[in-house]
Amino acid sequence: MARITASVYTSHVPAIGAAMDLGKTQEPYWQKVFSGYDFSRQWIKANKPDVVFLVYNDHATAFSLDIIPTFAIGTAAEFAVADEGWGPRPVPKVEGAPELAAHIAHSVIQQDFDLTIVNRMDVDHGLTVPLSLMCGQPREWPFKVIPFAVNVVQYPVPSGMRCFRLGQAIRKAIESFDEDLNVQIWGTGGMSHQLQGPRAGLINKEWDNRFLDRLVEDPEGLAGVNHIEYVKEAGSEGIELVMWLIARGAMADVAGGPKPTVKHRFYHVPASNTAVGHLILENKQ
Amino acid sequence: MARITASVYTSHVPAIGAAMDLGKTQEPYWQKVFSGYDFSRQWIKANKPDVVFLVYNDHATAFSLDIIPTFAIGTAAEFAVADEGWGPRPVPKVEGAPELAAHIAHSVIQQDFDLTIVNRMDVDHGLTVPLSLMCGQPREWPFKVIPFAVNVVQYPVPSGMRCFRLGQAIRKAIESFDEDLNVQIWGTGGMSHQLQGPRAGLINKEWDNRFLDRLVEDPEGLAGVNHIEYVKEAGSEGIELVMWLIARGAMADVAGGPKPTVKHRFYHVPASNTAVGHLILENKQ
Amino acid sequence: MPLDKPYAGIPGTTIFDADQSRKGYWLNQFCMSLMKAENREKFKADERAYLDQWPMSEDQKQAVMARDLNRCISLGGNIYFLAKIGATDGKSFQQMAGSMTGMSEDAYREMMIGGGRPATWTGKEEKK
Amino acid sequence: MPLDKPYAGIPGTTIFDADQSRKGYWLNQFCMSLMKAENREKFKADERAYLDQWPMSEDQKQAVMARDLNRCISLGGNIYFLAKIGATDGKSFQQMAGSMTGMSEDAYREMMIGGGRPATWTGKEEKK
Ligand SMILES: [Fe+3]
Ligand SMILES: [Fe+3]
Repeated sequence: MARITASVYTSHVPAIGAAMDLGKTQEPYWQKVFSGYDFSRQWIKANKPDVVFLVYNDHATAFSLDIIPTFAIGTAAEFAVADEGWGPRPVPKVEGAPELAAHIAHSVIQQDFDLTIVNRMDVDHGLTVPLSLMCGQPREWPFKVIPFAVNVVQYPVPSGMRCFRLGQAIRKAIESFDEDLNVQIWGTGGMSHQLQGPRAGLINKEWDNRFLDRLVEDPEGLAGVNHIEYVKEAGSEGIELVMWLIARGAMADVAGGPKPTVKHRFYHVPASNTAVGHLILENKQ
Repeated sequence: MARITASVYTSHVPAIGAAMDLGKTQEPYWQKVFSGYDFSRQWIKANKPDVVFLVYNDHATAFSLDIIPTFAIGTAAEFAVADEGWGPRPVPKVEGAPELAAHIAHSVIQQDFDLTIVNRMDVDHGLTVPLSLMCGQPREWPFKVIPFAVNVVQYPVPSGMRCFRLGQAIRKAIESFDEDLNVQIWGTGGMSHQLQGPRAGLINKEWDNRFLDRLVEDPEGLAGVNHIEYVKEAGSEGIELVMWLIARGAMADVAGGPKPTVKHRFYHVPASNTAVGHLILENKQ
Repeated sequence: MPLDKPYAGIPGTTIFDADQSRKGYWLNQFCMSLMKAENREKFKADERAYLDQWPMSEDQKQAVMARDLNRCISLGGNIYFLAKIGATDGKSFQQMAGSMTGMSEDAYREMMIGGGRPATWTGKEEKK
Repeated sequence: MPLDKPYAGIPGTTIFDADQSRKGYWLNQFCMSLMKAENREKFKADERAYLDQWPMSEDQKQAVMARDLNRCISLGGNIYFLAKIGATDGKSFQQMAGSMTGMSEDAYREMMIGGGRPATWTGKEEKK
């Protein structure tokens, strides 16, 4: 039986990827960001998953305005690293997990989530920056990845509650796969940031930290927060945080199991325009 | 207020389009098919909608295996007629209704249906054959069309119940649009047919007619029929019939209003490989 | 994999699910390419050369060249995709569907006019 | 239209919804084209000529050439799309975001290091 052993949450700021790719990680500005991931890199070596179900949003990369899927699952064998306008990041291509991905798609559609299945998709910083943060700069990524892209670009984006319920459905799907796999689910994007208009640069430490608290203790309550609060309190791009609720919904306690263990928590301002938040939750074995 | 005045159900057999495009409608074989639409062409002239919300499936035309949306709504201003391998059908291009379509997308996503929004999409026989059947061969189509494509190509396709509930959500969406529009919703595809394998040519008149009965009288019960029964009883491509439940779910009685009036019902075997079914239901004014 | 496949037992019928889709990916994508007139011309001019541009299996290429649609389906093809081959050949859907049944074109057409194949068909009738 | 737009009242913020998307369709699709190196070269070689290949409004073209991102957004642009222009220019997201605030690049950077713009910001502070 496949099982979800842990969930990881992290911002996916493109400048973090650029700092790694350009060798700036030792600069004091960036050192403060990366220090929050020292533990995580040790932890993931010791707890290496077979597959990561990686929830992120495409930033107008694979999906233009021609087609905007609310939820898209990547079922291909591999995914190329996208050229977002400055050439592709110099990181390994992403190896998929086609059988597990197809199984999850099958199961989740039968649970009334109307997924779009994608077999060709370049992946952008939303997916590769979390990999870089957690794994450093390996020659190939140490596990397979199922990319799961959520529309947070054009409104309406899915509600927090829809995301949370989707996480529950994904959990059921993964746990009904009969291969013995260690699966992690990652929720990425956020925390507070606004990239547009005169209000650009908004950061809300109190709100972000309250979000982290509630994500651990009261995820279902947190899932009830509406879009307007995200935009008001966490900035227009802070809405990316709804994706964390997908990962959280897939944890054991939501299905009546024990509370997860908080293995790590980190918060720092800024990375470029953004507050960086990071959390690792383990399911009890 | 926009309102749904009627729903139309019809098969969308490509050979029917070809018969019209090649001037074969007076041949005895085809005359039997088209006779079932004489009433309908008069009816739609007398009851001309402003917009038709047209539920159909793409037949590996706009969507390859690269991307397979469960539900896709066309929000563009126009849609070109696809070349399905024999050149585009000689019929007018399809004019969209972008504002209403975007409104429906917005509302239906907020009702927890995970639509894919599409702004560029060629439309195939699944959409144009119903237009031809209902409108003949005009120089331009007499109303705007919102294409709504349902995945019935790769399993799992959405369940009958999911489709029925989606119809209810679409009704709410349309009725909350504040322009005074006469909207029809059409469900297309089916009836029994199988296009593949040694079992090709399957037709099940009894099952089809029972489907028509139940669609009128007991749509919610009918929505509970599972995929396996469609495939067994109505052939592998008979599964297209789940799309009729979207249109049916949008009728007034499902939301507590009066039963619709059956204005027309027609059933004939064959058109090419397929049983042709057709139904017009009017909401009471 | 533990997916429910209750449809696996229906005679003479292949359900196009994720497993079939993965198997037939390039076969079906090749079919999609025939939606462009210039590709149809290239394919008709030299089928083998055109097919060799696609990462399809040799079996898949042979099945396409033989127009063996049953074999194409068993190798992951889906009829809505395969129909593009028929369109390129100028065949109707009825000719294509009939070709999979082992019946002559006329016999298949007559069967359809007579009301089609009964839903009680089990695939064993022919062998009687 | 009667859509709920509760987000319309947030100062200095434009939500990219279907109405904005329709307005900015070609502007944003132009931005997507800059994901290909050869298009970036063409754009850099002659911005006007490259923009004239797109059915954008004259206002949209002017706003792009002026790198006036606020104006681009008011004309339907979305920041994730517009970022492709910045990438083509070799600008960071911080430089792009800062350019919309009326602050100098250094002042914006310092604001971020100091903890960012407070969520209580109303847009009226500057006018004091
Ligand atoms: Fe992001
Ligand atoms: Fe069809």
